Amino acid sequence: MGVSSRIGVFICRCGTEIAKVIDTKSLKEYAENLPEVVYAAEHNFLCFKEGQEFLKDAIEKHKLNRIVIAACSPRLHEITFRRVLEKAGLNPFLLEIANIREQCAWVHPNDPEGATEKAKHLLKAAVLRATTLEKIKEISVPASFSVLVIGGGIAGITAALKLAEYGFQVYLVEKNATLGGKVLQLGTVFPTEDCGVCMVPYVLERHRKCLFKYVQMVLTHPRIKVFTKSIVENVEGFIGNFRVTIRKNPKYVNEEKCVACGICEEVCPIEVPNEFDLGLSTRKAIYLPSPHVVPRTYIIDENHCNRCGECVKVCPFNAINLDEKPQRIELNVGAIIVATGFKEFEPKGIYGYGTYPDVITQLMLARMLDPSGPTGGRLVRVSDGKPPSKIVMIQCVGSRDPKTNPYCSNICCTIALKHARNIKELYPEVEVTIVYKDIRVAGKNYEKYYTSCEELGVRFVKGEVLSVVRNPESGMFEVELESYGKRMKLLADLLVLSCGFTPSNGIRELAEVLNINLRQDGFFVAAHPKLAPIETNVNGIFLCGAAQGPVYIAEAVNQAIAASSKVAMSLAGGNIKTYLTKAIVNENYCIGCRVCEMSCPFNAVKVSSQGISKVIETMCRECGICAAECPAGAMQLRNYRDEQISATIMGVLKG
Amino acid sequence: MKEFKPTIIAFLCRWSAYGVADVAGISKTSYPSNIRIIKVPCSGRVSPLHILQAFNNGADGVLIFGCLEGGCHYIDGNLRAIHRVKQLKEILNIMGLNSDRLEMYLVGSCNLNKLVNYMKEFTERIRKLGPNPLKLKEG
Amino acid sequence: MRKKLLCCDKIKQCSIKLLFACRTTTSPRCTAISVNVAFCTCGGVLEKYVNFNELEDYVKRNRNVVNVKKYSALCTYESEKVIQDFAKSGAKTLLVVACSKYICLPMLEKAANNLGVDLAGLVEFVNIREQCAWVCNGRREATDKAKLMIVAELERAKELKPVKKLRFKVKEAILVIGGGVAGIQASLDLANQGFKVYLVESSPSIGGTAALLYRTFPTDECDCAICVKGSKMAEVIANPNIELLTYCEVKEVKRYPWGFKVKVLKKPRYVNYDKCTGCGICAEKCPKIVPNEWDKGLSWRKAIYIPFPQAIPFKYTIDSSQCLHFTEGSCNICEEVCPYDAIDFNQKPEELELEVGAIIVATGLEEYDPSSLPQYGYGKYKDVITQLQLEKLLDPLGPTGGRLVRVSDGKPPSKIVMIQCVGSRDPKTNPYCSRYCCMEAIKNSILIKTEHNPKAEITILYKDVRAYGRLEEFYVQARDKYGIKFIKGEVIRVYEDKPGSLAVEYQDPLGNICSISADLVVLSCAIVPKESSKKLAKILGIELDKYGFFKELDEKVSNVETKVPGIFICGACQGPKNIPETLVQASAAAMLAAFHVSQYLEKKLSPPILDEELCARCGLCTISCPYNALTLTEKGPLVDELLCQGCGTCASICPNNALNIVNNTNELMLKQIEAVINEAKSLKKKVLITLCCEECAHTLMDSIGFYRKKYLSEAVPIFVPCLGFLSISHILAALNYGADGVLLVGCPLERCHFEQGARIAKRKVELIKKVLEEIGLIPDKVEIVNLSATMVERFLEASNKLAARLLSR
Amino acid sequence: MKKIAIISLMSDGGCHIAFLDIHEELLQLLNQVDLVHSYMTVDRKDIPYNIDIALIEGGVRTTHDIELLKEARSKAKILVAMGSCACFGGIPGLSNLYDLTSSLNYVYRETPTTIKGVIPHENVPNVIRVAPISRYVKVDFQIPGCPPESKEIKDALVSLLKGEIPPQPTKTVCDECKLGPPKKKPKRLRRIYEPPEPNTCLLEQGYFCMGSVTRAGCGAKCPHAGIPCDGCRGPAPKALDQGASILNALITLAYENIKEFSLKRHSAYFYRYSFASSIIEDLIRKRLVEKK
Repeated sequence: MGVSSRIGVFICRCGTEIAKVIDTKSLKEYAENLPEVVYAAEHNFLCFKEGQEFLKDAIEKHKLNRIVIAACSPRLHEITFRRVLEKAGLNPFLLEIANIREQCAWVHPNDPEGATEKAKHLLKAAVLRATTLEKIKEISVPASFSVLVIGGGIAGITAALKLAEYGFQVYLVEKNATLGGKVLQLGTVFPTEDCGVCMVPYVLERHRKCLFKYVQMVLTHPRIKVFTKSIVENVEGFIGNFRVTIRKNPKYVNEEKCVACGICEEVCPIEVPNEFDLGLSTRKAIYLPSPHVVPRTYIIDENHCNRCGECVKVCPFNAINLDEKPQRIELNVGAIIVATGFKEFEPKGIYGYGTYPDVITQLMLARMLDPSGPTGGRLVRVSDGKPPSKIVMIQCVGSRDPKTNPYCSNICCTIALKHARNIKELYPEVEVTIVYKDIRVAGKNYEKYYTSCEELGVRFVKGEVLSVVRNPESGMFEVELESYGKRMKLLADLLVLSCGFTPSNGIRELAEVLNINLRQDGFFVAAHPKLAPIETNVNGIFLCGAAQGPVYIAEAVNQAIAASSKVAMSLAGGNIKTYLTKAIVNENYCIGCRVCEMSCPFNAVKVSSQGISKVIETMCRECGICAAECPAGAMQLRNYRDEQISATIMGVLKG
Repeated sequence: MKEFKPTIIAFLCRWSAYGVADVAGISKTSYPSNIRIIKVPCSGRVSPLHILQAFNNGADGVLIFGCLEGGCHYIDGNLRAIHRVKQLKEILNIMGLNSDRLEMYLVGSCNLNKLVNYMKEFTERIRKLGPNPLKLKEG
Repeated sequence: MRKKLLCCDKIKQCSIKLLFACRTTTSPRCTAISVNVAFCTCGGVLEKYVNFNELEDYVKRNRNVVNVKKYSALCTYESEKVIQDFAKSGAKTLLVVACSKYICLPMLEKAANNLGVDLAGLVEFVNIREQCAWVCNGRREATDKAKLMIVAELERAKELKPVKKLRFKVKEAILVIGGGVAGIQASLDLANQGFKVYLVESSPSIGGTAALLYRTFPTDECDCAICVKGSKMAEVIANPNIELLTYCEVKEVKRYPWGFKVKVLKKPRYVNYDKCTGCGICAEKCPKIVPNEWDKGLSWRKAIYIPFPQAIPFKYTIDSSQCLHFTEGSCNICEEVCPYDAIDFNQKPEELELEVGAIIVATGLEEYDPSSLPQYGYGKYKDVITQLQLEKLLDPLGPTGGRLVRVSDGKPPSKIVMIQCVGSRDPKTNPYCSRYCCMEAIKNSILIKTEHNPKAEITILYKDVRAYGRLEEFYVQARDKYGIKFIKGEVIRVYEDKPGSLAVEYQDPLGNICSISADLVVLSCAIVPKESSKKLAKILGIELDKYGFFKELDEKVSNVETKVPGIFICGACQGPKNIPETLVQASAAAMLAAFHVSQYLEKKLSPPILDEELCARCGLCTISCPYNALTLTEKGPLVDELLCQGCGTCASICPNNALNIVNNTNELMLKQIEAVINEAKSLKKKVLITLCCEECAHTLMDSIGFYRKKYLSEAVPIFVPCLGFLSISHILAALNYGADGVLLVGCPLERCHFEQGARIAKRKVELIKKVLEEIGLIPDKVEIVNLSATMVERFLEASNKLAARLLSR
Repeated sequence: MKKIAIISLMSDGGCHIAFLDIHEELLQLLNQVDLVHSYMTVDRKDIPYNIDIALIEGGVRTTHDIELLKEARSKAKILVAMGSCACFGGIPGLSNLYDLTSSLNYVYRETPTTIKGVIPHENVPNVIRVAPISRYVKVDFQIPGCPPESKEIKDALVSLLKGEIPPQPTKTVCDECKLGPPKKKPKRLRRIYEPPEPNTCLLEQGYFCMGSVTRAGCGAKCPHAGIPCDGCRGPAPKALDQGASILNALITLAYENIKEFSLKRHSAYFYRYSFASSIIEDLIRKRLVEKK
C-alpha cells in the first residue's frame, strides 16, 4: 500500500458501562502515542447517531485511512461502524475493533488497573493490526429461497405456514411422529378457553379455523414438506446456503397409504401405557397417540412392537412395513428457524411424586380435564378413580429454585389458575387451595384468571411447603407449610404439582449441530435481548416458541411470525452479499504441494495444471486452515493474514 | 518481589469460544485479567508459527479454544488444531520450554462456566510454572 | 288464471318449495343439475359397518344422480381417478360419500389441480365414516343414518353453484403509525424486505417511550435504552425505503379493494426542515421557558426546542401554544438569530395524501396519572414521583445530570419506598396487570443501589412480584445481592409524618397496619392506552377492547391482526408489554403486513347475494353484521367482500329473505330438513335434526368418530356456516314438518368463530323453548349445545339426555 | 255485468266499510259490476250463483262460517280474502292462545260485568278455533290490512275484472317508510306513550315497530305518524312467520329488551294479526290432533 496509514483511535465510554471500570482518559493518551496514530478521541456513545456522525466527521477532517474503535464486542456493532466507514468513503474493512466491554470492562469490574492495563494491550494490538489491514471488496452470492423449520409445535407450524404462503419452500422437521406439540395435550388453553389448535389460517379469512381442518392443507401444501419422526443431524454452511442433513427415523407405516381406518390397532396384541396421556390411558403398539393428532396416520412404537406382523396382514392398503430403515435426507436451505419446545419438569421424588399415584403434575391434570382426554374431562383420583374433595396445588415445583431451575417458568401460575377455575366451575363443592410464592399472571388478558378464581372461592396461600406426608389410614396428604413465618397444615386427597418447564430433549445436541449458544439452563439464548430478540449468534438461524424458554401461546405465535419476518428479511432479493474475506494464494510462493488442497474441508482449493493452487471463492468458508497448514506461507486468509495475526500477538504482548 | 502476573495469549474461535467469552461479559462472570484474547476464524487457523512467536515474545502461556468435537464450523478445524498442538508440545519440550505452557481446550457454544474454569486453572498452572524462560533471558 | 294466483298462507301449509317457486332470482330452479356420487369404502373397512350396495341402489333412484361409483381409497391413490370419472360423467356436481371432508377435500383438490379440473366448490361431502359408521350400533342403523345423511346432502348437491374465488392485490406500500420502538422495528423489517414505508409520528421526534428511559431491563444484559434507541433510530433515517413523517397526524383513512387512501396532516414546525441544522442558537436565545414534557416536567425547555438530545430528526420545532410570537405576537428573536434563516412563522399545516396497502398501528402507551388516587398523595407531596420521573432523575443526560435527588429540596434521598400496582390490578381503575412495572421498580432500585447510593434503604411494596421467566434472576439479585426489601401489602395512604419526610401506611397480609417512613416515594404506575387511540380507532374503523387498547383479532393466536384486513397492531397500544415482547410483536406485524401487500390475496367464500326486488332497505342486516361488512345503499345492502366472512347472520335476520348465501340459501336449508324428515318417515325412523356449524361442531362430529364413541343414530347432521345463520322460523319449521327434535351444535358461547353466532342461536333456542312450553309442547324438543371441537364426552352426555327425553316418547 | 258479492264471516264489518270507502269511484266501479250480495248495502240474504268475484270478509270462528265459506267458494269463480281476518285470522286469532272452553267461560261467565252468565248453546253454531279462510277453501287473492286500503280493494277489483293478476307488493313497510333505515342497534325499550324523535327509525329508537316484517302497501302511515307499525298487513311476502321474523331480529339486535318474552303476554305485539296462521298455531293444532 503506497499511502502511509493514518490511524484514528476512537474510545467509547458506553455511557458509564466502560468508563466506570476502565480509565478511558489514560487509554486515550496512551493511544495518542502509538505509532501511526494521528488522532484519538473518546465518546459517550459511538454506536449512537451522534457518535457515528462524530466518527464520520473525524475521518474526513483528519483524512484517516485506518480506524480503530475500542468499544463493545464487534458482534454487536461492527456492521454499524463499517457502514459509517463506507459513508465516509473508506473501505469498511479498514476497521478494527478492540472489545473492551464484554471482554474487559465487564469481566474485570473489581480490577480497574488490570482492566485498563488489558485495555491498553488490546488497543495496541488493534492499532498494530490496523496498520496491516487491507481493502476488501464485496461479492454477492445467490441464496436458496427455502427454509428449515425445526419443531412441529404451534410455533413451528405457524412459521411454516406463513413462510410457505409467503413463497418460501419450507421443510418442517418434527422429532415426534406427529405435529401439534404441547397444545394438543392441554385440552383447553388460556386466555381463550378453547382448544389449543384454534388458529387464524389466512390473511383474508378473519375467522379462526381448527388446526385439524387445515393441517391437511399444511401437509398437502405445495411448498411445505413435513418430516415427522426426524431429527437434524448435521448443518453446514452459512446463511443463504445451509446444507442440512436430516435423519428420518422409521415410522413403519407409509404416510401416503395409511387412511387411519384402524383395523391394525384392533388386531395388535400389545397394550402399553399411552405417554400422550401421561400414562392415564393405554394404547396398542401400533397406535395414534391421540385421535386428534396430525398427520392422522398410525405409527408403530418399535420399543414395544414384537414384530408379530398381525397388522401387516390386515392392513387393506399394505401400508405397513416392519423392516423400514432410517433414511438420510440432504437439504439445501437459506435459513433455519428453531421452534423446539419445552417439556414438563419431572418432579421425581418431590412431595411423594412417583410414590403416591395421587400426586400428579399440572400436565396430567390437564389431560384429565381435557373433555376428550382419558377420563373424558372427569376429575378423579388416579389411585381409586373416586372424585377428590380437597385439592392442593403447589406452585414453583422445579422453578424459582436454585436446586433445580433458578428461572421462573412463566406459565405455570396461569395454568394452575386455569385448572383451578375449571375445577371450581365443574365441581363447585371441591376445595381448591393454591400454595404459591407469587401469582404471576402478568399482562392484559391473564389477570382475569386470578380475580375469577378468587370469586369462585379458590383459596390462595403464600408460603413455602416444608413437607408432604401421606396419612396411611385416612389416605389424605398432610401438606405442612410456612406462611408469613407461621406454620400451617393443609389436607388434600389430590396433590397437584405445578412443575416448571425444561428444554425438550435433544436441545443440547441441536445446539451443537447448529453451533448456537445455550444458556446454562439449557434454553437457547437470543443474540441480544432487545436488539435481536429472536436472532441467534449464527446469522440466518432464528428462534421462536419455547426455544428461549416457556412462553404463552400468544407470544409463541408472535415469535414464530416474527422469525419468519426475519427470514424474509435476510433472504429478500434472493441473493446474499458477502465480503471477499476469503483465502488467497500468493502465486510467487506457491510450490504446489497440494497440502492446502488436502486440508481444505470444503474443497475450495484446487491446484491448477501449472502446479499452483487456486481458491474457489464461493466455496471458501474463511476458516483459514489452509493458511495454517501451508508450508510455504503462500496461502493466506484475507483479514486474518499471518502478519495481521502476529501483529495482534505483538500488540497484546508488548503493550 | 511482587507476585508474578503471567501473560497468557488465548486464541478464541470466533464461533463458539469468542461468543462464550462475550456471554461471560454479558453475564458479568469474571476471569483473570491477564488473559489476552485473540479472535481467530477457527482454532484451525492458528499455525504453530503464531504460537512460537507468542512464546518468543514473552508469553508465559498460550491457550487455544475451539468448538467441541464435531461442533466445528469447519468440520475438523479444531481436530487439526489439537493435532498440531500435540506435535508442538513435543517440540516445546525439546526447546526446553515446558509443554504445559501450551494448552488446547474445546468448549461448546453453551458452556460458559467451562471456559472460565479453564482460563482460571490454566492461569494457576502458569503461575506455578513461573515466568517464561525466554522472557527471562531477554530481561 | 286461478292456478297462477297464489296465497302465502295456503302454500306454507303444504310445502315450502312452492313458496319460493315464483322467485327465480334468489334461487334458480336447478332441477336439471346432475350429480355424480362417489362412495369410498376406506379399503373395504367400511363395508362391514355400512351396506354400500343398498346405498348405491338408493341414490340411483334419484333422478338427478347420473353416475354412481364405489372406490376403496379416494383420499390417497384413487383421488385422481375420482376426478377423472367426475369429469367424464359430465355431471355438474360431485357428491363424495366417504370420510371426513377435511381429510379427502385437500387430496381431491390437489388431484383436481394436477388434472386441471376446477372444482370451485362444486363438491359436497357426506362423512359416513366418522359421522356414521363409527358412531352407530350395527350395520342396519348405520345404513339408515347414512341414507338420511345422503338425502340431506343430495339436496344441496343438486343446487350447488360454483363459489367464486376473490383475488385482491393491494398497493405495495405500508403506513406505520407511531415512531416508538414498535413502529421503528416494524418499519425497519419492512424496509429491509424492500417495501416502501411511511412512518408517521405525531411528536417532533421518533423514539417513543423507550427514548425517555435511561436503562431498560433486563439490566445486566446490555443495559441502556441507547442500545434500542441509538442504532435503530439511526437506521430509520439512513434507510432509503422509509419516509419519515414526524410531527404529523393521520386525519382520515378510506378503504378500497386496493388498500387505503390516507390523509396525513403535517403540523407546522415553523422551522424549515431542510435548512435547520439543529445548532440550537435559537433555543439559547428564546425567552420563553416551559416545563419539558419529555423530562416529565422535571426540567425546562424553550418554546423552540428539540424534545431530547438524541432526537431524530435533529431539527428544532416551535411550540406555537407557548411561543410569544404566537401568543403575544411580539417576539421573533429566533428568526433574527438563526444563521440559516430556517425560521418561518407563516408555515401552514399541510395535508399529504398517501396510498398504502397496509397499515401498522403502533401508537404506544401512556403512564397512568396517579393524581386521581388521593391516597398516594401524588401532586400533593413533591417527593411522590412516578417511575418514569425517577428514570429521568437517574439519567446522566436527564434534568439533574444523573444525580438522584428529592424534587422538593434537592437532597439525595436515603429511604426510598416504591409502591407497585398503582392504577393496575385494581377494579376501580384498571383491572389488568401492566406487566412491566415490577421489573421497572426492581431495575430502578438496583440502579440506585449500584450507581447512586449503595446505602440507600429501598423498600418495594407489592401485591405479587411478577418477575416472570428469565426476569426472576434480577428479582433474586435485587433481593439477595442488593438487599432490597420486598414487602407484600396493600397501601392505605401516603402521608407526611414530620415536615419534609413522608410515611407510607399499609396493611400486611396478616391484617396488621404498619407504616414505613420514606423521603422519596416512587409509584409504579400502570400502562394505559394513549388518549388519542379512541380517535384513531374511529378513523381506522377498528375496535377498542374494554380497557381502551386496540382490540386484537384474537387474544390467543393473532394479537397483531385486527378485524379489518390490512390493519395490524403492535406494541403497547395492543396491551402492556416490555421491550423484547414489543419488538417481537412489531416484527410479526411487519411480516403479516409484508405478506398482505406482496401477495395476491385469495379468499374462497361466497358473500351474501341480494335480491333487490325483495329488499326493502330495512337495514336490519347492516346493523346486525358482526364484521360491519354491509353498508346500505339506494339499491339495498352493499357487501364489502374483504370484510365479509360468510357467517350468514344477515341472511338469517333478513325478514323478507332478500339476502342469501350461495349454496346455503334459506330455501335449501328448509328443503334439506324437509327431505330428511320425509325420508325418515318412509324409513319409519324417528329423526333428530342436528344442525351443526361448520367450525367447532363439524370438527366435533368428526372427533366423536375418531374416538369411536356411539351416540343416538337418529341424530342426522345438517351443516350451516354458523349457528347465527339459523332463524327461529327454520327451527319452528323443522318441528312443523314433524321432526322429533332439533339439536343445535355450535361453538362455545365466548368462542364462536363468528363472534356472536353461537350466543344468538342459544338465545333463540331459549326463546323457542319458552314458547313450546307455553303452548304445552315438550320444550326439550329443541336443544342447543355449545361445545368446542374436542368436547366429545360432553356431547355424548347431551345427546344421551336428549335421546332419553325425546325418543322415549 | 260481472257479479260481485261480499260475504261476511266473523268480522266487525270494518273491511266492508273500507270497501264502501272507495267512495265516488265506487260509482264508476258499479257501472261495470253488479253487487249481488253485501249485508250492508244489498237487501238479499242468500248468495246467488255464478258470482265472478267473492270478497270474503272476516275469518273463520264458527261451523257456520265454514258452511258459508264453502258455499261462497262453490258459487264464486274468484274468491278474494279481504282484510287481515280473512287472510290471517286477524286479531281474534289471538284467542287461539287459549283453548276454547276457557275463552268461552271467560267471555260469557267471568267478565266482571257478567252476572250468572251462561254459554249460549241452543241453536247456535259451534265455536271453533279461529282460522284464516285459506285453511278451508282455496283462496285466489289476498287483500290484507286492518282495514285494507280502499284503493287497494278497488285496484284489485279493477284488474281482476280485466282478468289480470293484481300487482302485489314484494317488499315490506320499511320500503315505504321515510324514517329508516336504522343507524345502530336500539339501546333501550320505548313505550308507545313516549314521544319519538323525528326522522329516526322507530326500531332504532327502541319501539317494537313491525314495519320490517310486514308486507308493504299501506304507505307506512303509522310510522310516519310516529306510531310503530303493528303489522296489520301480515307477514312479509317471503317470510314464513311474521312474529318469528321480528323476534329473530330483536334477539340479534336488542336481546336485553325481550329477555322476558312470553307468548301469552306479548303475542299482541308480535302476532297481533297473524297468530292464527303462524307456525306456532300449526304446532298447537297438531298437538290437539295428537291428543284426540
